[in-house]
Amino acid sequence: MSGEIVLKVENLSKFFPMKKSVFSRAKHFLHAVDNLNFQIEKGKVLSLVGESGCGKTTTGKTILKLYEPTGGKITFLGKDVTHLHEAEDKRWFHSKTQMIFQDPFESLNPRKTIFDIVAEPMNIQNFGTLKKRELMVMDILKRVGISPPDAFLWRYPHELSGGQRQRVAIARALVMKPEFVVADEPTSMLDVSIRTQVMKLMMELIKEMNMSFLYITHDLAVARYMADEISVMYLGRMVEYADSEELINNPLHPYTKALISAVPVPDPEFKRKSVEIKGGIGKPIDPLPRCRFYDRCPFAMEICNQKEPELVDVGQNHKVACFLYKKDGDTVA
Amino acid sequence: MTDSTNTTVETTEAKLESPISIRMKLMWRSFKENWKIFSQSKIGMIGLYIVIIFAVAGFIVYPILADTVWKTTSLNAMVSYNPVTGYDFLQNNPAPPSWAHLLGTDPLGRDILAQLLYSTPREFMLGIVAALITVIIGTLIGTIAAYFGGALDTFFMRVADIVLLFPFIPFLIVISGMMQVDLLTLALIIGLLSGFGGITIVLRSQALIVKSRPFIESAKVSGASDSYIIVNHIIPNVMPLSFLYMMFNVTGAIFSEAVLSFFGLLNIKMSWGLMIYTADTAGYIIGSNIWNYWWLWLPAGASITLLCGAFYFIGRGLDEVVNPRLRKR
Amino acid sequence: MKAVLEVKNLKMYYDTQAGQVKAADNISFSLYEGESMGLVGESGCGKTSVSMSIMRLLPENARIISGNIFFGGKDIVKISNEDMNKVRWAGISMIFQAAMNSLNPVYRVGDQIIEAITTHEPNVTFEEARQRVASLYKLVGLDPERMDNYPHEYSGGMKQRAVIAMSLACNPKLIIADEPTTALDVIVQDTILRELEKIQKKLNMSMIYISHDIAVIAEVASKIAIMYAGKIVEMSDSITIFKRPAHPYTVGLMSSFPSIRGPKKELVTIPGEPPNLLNAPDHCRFAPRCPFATDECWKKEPSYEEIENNHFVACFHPQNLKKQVRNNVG
Amino acid sequence: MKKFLLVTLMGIVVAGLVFAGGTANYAMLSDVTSLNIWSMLGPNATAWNFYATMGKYGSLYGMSDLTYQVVPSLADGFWTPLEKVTEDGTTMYVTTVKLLKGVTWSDGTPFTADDVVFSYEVPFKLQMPGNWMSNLPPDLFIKVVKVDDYTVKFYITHPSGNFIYSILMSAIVQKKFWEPVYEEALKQKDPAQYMMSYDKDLLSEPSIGAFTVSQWQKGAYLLDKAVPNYTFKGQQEIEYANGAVRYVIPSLNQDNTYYGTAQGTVNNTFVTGPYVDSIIYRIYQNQTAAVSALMKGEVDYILNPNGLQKGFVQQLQTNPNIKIVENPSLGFQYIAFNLRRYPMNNKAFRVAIAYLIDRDLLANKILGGNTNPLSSLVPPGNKFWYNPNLKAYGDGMTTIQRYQAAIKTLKDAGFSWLIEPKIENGQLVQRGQGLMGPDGKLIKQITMMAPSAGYDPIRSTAALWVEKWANDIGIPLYADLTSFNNIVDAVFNQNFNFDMYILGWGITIYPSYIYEFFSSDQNVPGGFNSPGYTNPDFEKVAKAFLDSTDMNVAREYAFKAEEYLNEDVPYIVLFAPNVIEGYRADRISFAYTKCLDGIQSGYSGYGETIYVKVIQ
Amino acid sequence: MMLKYIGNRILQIAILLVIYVAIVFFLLHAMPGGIKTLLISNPKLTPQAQEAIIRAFGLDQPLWLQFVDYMKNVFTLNLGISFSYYPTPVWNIIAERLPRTVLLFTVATLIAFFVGFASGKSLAWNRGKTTEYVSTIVGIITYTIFTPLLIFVMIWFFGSFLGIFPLNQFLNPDLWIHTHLNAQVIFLYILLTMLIIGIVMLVSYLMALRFSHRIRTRRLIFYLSTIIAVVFSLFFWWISPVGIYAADILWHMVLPVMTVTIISYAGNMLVMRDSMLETIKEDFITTARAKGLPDKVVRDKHAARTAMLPVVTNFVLSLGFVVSGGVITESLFSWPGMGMTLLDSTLAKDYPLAAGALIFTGIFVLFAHLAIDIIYAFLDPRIRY
Repeated sequence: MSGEIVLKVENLSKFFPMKKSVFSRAKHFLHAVDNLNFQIEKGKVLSLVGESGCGKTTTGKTILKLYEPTGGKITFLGKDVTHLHEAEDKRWFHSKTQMIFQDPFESLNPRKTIFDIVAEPMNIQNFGTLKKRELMVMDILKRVGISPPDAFLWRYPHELSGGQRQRVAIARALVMKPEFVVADEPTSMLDVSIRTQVMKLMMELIKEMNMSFLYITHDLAVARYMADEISVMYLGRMVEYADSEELINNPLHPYTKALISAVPVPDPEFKRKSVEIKGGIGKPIDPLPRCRFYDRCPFAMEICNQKEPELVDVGQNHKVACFLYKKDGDTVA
Repeated sequence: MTDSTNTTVETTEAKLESPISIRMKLMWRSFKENWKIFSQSKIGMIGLYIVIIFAVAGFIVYPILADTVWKTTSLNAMVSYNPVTGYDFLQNNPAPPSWAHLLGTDPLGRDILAQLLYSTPREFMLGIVAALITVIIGTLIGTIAAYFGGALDTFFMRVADIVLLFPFIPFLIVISGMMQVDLLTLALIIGLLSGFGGITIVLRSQALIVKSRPFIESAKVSGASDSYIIVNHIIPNVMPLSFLYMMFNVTGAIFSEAVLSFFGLLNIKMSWGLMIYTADTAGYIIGSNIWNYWWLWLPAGASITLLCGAFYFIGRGLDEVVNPRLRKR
Repeated sequence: MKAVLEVKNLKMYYDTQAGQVKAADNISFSLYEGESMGLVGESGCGKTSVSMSIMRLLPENARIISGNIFFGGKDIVKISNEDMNKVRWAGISMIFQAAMNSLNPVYRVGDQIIEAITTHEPNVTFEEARQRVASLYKLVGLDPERMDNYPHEYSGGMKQRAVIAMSLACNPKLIIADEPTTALDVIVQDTILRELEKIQKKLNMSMIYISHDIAVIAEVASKIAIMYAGKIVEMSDSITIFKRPAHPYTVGLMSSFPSIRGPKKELVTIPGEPPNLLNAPDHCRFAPRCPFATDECWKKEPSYEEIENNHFVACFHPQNLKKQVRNNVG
Repeated sequence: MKKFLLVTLMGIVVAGLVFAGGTANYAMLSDVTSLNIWSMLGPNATAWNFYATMGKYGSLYGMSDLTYQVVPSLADGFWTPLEKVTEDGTTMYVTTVKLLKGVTWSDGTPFTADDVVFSYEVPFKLQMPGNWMSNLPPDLFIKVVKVDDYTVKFYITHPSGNFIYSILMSAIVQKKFWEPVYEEALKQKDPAQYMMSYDKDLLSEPSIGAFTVSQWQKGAYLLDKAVPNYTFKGQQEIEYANGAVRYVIPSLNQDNTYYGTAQGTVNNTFVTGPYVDSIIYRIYQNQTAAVSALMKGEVDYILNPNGLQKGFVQQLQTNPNIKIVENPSLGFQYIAFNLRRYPMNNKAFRVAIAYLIDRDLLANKILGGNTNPLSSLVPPGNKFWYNPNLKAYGDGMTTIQRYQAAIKTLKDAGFSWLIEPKIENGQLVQRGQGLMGPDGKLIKQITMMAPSAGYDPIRSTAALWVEKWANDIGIPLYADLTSFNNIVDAVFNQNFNFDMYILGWGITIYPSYIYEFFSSDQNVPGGFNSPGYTNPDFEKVAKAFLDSTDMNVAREYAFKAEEYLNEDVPYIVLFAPNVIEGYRADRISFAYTKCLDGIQSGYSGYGETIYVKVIQ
Repeated sequence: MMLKYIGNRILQIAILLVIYVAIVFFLLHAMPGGIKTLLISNPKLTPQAQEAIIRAFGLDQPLWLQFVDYMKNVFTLNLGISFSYYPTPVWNIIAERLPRTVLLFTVATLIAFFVGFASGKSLAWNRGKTTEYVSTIVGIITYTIFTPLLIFVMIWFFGSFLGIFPLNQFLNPDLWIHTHLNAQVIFLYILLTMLIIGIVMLVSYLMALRFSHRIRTRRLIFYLSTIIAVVFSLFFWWISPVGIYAADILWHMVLPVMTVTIISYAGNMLVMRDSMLETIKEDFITTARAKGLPDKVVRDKHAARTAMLPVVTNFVLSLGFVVSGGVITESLFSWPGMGMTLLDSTLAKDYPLAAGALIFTGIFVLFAHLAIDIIYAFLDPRIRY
């Protein structure tokens, strides 16, 4: 697996202060993203999987500068983009990156026409003439399956169905042919039959435009379908990382195992055996220096309570952060 | 769009019209849609009709009448007089409605209808100027406070708290009692006071909702600046609410003016409140006089109530456009 | 076996300004004691309308045009609201789609459950009711101490459990669970589904699960009805549905799910979008999206027929025996 | 300033006189500010204070009931002529006043010279602000010295009419009650303040008058009770047609006649009461409420310095039990010119405007009879001081004649027009435009400030008419209807920053204002001489008027001074509003209702509580 | 926690008050004219007398010194000396009039709140019926009617036409002249009685919560103790020699209270209606119905109780305006309270008094806010301090 590395994230952290009022300094921090490392190659899709509150969305938004990272380094196309100060750099970065949001009902401004929505990235970047923008909008709309595009150009989002709206959102994200796109659960709000259409469409476009994708989802099955690599997150930490088929077929981390076993199977005759884990997910506010899964882990050990496990490569590009494993797949216990 | 470059997609280009005409059509269309919703609200329509009637009376009928029937043509002081300020010698005043004075005259011999009509555009001016100031301030501060948050937000919200604390009418009374307040100043004061008060809080919370919606982040991801987002995304989305509050503020401003005039605190030539003040201080709103001299206070009082009510009605009608949750299914 | 609930030719329409919405059209099914049934369909297909018709909790502009719903021998379409109040919760209770919002924020959770008990069983003292709630809490895996908390002090999963506990409060014969796990994370969803299944077995209740997720239904329901555009298009026991889906929609639905088991497969998509139920057409409502549609499908609506034992389909071209088609698709 | 105490009039004992009882109910439109005499007469003395509380106090001299002549009240006869004396190198004038013997306070204490000395010493020594300061002008008053228990001597700096009308009419309080307070006050940092805010036992302060305040429910009512041992009860005041006034005080065995001999036709005979047990002054916060109360019979009479408006009168007339009386007010409304500015400094210009103003038309027709046309500074009702020979510009002319006279005046003075006003067949056919001064330059807009209709519809209407008349003959006059405060601010605070304005004065019987409004020593920022009128001849005459203590002499000078003013028109007096009042004729009766400034007037005693009878 | 919260709120209120007082002070001092104009309009005052007054009022000091003094004095209730009631301290005047306003408006706003709450509730519940239209229209008319107009008609109808209620004043002098009682004391006693009844209601509510879990028993405890408190205080007033005077004041209050109620109930009603309409659509209402609760219980216990929260918020926001309306009501009914004081002092250019009245109106509103904040915290369990 070699190719141009589009995005490299090193030790990325994002803490949110828990403040009561503007007058008091924050004493507690929510460790939404804690020491994250990964990279995405050109044309590849990495999927971040985890339960709600695990920090996957924060990761995506931090990379795209919606949040200022607390620590770490983000390299995009070989350039350090952790902190962008120059207007020119910002312009460059924002024209090369994009995001697709979960809710097609909310991510389109209801007061703008489809044309305005799709052309907005170009307007903001002052890209091309109006004429050129129109043509590009028409073009991308056609490619996302909104046809005929000129019939939709001057409509408002509320006149469109959910599937169409998500297509428009995709069109908007892709109109400037970005290098890198964060897709935050883009299909979770869609109906089953539409969801498949949109997923297929995205797959096609990724191939066609050779983009890199960070695909955020809570659904492992969707991740498996969409992504080349999957990374599982738990309470702000990455617990496991592998190529998608490897991860699905050979999960190592107890949490990943639980996650996979909990996915219902559309087969009434199939009886899953689920991994029993205790309790529910909490919030990583000022977490103790220990494995964050410690409280729920059925295999918790003494060491898990003492320090945080590092992400170790157990071979075949499969990394896991658990004291049960050492390098190259050796099992400790 | 002036330069037409060669394009590859002729078919679509042929269908493209100039953006301005498209925008106009879009505006017209969304107006029509909102109108459809609005027109289903009986209350809103009643309000609109009343406002239109008053507007026609004040802005069209009055100038015409002032220029024709009420025009001071003769140089003889006994016959010619300004109906708003002048005196009709030909009868005992106040006189009940007659053909010469459709709504009668007041104790100073002035034509009630003329006073009523003369005041109408001024009431509109006052209401709309005050409401505009309020809404502009409220929208700007509300959105800015919501968008940037932090100390700025806290500051403006505390200011709003204080303004809300102010007993509004007493405060206006004190101000207008102490300094010379004319209509424009009053509009300014009312606009400023209510602009920094409740409306800011309402618009801020609305702006906070808009701010948290993904399309804001969507724009940010595309590199949009703060001002771009405020102007292009947040303001257009709080605008309907602003507009709604503008209607309620018109009501408030007209009402406040009427109250202040009613206490004789304003430095103005004529207004509906002043008409009632005149009737009241001259002793016509007491006991059986109330109905014997109804024309002295009823037209003016009804006008205040109707116009205030009308804007309020429109506000409630608009509420159904702006807040779909109130709509009837 | 005795039918707990029998729905016969239920038609429930909404009157809107734009026209009539046929939210539930000619729905028939029966549910037996201890049976759990899944009602599957996409959003707007009328599955919630069916459950609301059963509970008689319809908005003002909704009307039950015709049909009967027999519960406990009575046609609950026809009884008075007061009588219906006695049926509600004591006979049929419900787990709502949005558990987050189905608890009143200003009352303690325990009190809200006790309210249900004391309303239907006025002789139960408060202490008894509290005892009962405590045991219900244990049953659904909640700490009884949390009874006196307010809803906002619960997490999403806990609220869902509390809502389940509430639905069990009056020992109903039938529970309708409307998307009971939709907003939950997958692990919580799993545990809750398991618990529901366990409780249902234990108390031998009948259940109707409503969901858009056929996988979830497959886990818990013994009988599945597939709804499309206000109609039940296919119904049978769950194994039959999965092994021999007859309606093209069912077929499509099942193959459009990415699965985590087995080899990675290409997804099959159903083209187009679900129709608007406003002024629904006279022909087969799936015809525009159906790969097997013929002229016949565009002319009239297919009738709802039993094509094999206990397997009902509304389609002119049932796919039940064409195994190769299923294999191709699946 | 209101002359407060005129109560103590004398009369002959009428044997077997029956004093009826009962309670009279008066309406007031505002609460009194205090029951403390020092404060009541303080900087914000209100009419309401006087109405309800002044029945308690006395003064050395007062005025006769309907003829408004100075007569002794607590004094025994008139003061001796002023004598010039020199003490410690200062020249002073001194006079002796004898006090009535046998007068007692309501607590039985006799009234003596000590009370008088104390009453003058306290406000003067403590520099009490407000009316005290004008009652005892520091540049005039020096001291009062007790000669014996019933004789005092007054020392003043120079002879002045104000000595009579201010100093000799100042209120007398009881020394016994106030002395301890005064002593305590002297120990304070601000003794005056202490005196004025003293509020203990005020209800038990002894009264020398017919009534004493016995209850004050703040915001609701005051209860005045008749004093049982009122010294002057049952006295008679007899006013003769020849101007003489005779007072017979049976309890003191006094029978005095002033201003002539007691013979000829008797115009009026008043027998002093009180005829009622008590009077309740009910406080209504506005006129509407008070009138409603009168209609309902809750009150018998409304005390109101401004009188009733037309509408109230019409409402009251629907009740046959209510009697309406109408009297001219003591005051006038006027236009003032700023003689410091051009063209107002041109006499012809002022005269032209004076010609234009048709008072009769304004007062009777336009303002609907609510006002009396008035052209002199002294209203005719003030019989002694009124100059009947004064003739205003344009008296008796029609509107057109006035136009013509004004145009002629202007032309004669060298004014010209771009377009001259034209009058044909008694009709104005062409308005004047572009008035040019004698220098040939166009006259810029002249602003006349007037109260807005909100404050006073009458004056604002008048202003608009004056504007119209002036504009008709081409004078670029603009009536700026603005707030009352604005006018006062521009005129008095901003160093006479105005062209013209309309305001009004409430005035006094003794017309000392003739001097004050136009004298050069008031022609300073904040002074009363707002027109900036300077005329040495006038000054001389006016000063002489003020310094005369013989009122007949003073009157001669006053008439002369008025003539100067009438000629030069620094003011154009417009009209005096009417005071219209109503009372329940079925419940009470007054001794008289035809008097200057109405029944409520200070000059006839606030509805003359001592004459009021309740009809039973 | 509650105490800490109240403490915090009081601290906040103190800060707000300082700012408020500063604004009032500087605004009034920025006004043109002022005392000097006032003095000059009195032609009989000598320059010496004027100077004496200026000195007495400290008007010769620099503005900031005046402000510091003023600020110090406000917190010791020393609001200076009234110009128009010279030399009465402003605080004395306010102490005399504040109870009148507090009584009138507490009674009126409470009635208006409950009338608005109850009618809004039934409006929303009976949506689409004729009664809804009628009461909405009546409500909107009373809400938008020009207040003086309504008062004129009220006065005419009840005073002149029917003649059943006293129109003016707050007591009947014919009755009061036989006593030496100060009406202010009676006002305070009435307020005290109301406060005691309120505390009894609150305590009994809390006790009921603790003692029983049955709604019926709770209600019984609550109503019983309330009735006992009311009956007891009525009895107390009955046997007390001053009861008749209190009754007289209350009798005079009927018409103003009616008017204020009519003016301000509609606002609460309309907000309650909207809030209720929204609440009805909430899922927990569907749950409540599904539970088979009787309609009335769903309406009162679930819908109205929850819908009440925005109404209370609106009530807080409208308090300032209710007090504003007081100026009109008090003036036209000759009810010499704070509103009238404010108007009169303004017209008389008595700015120490105007400022004092404004400040105390503000304090009244502030403490009403505080009270409602605390009530709100009781009503909404989501709010914790």
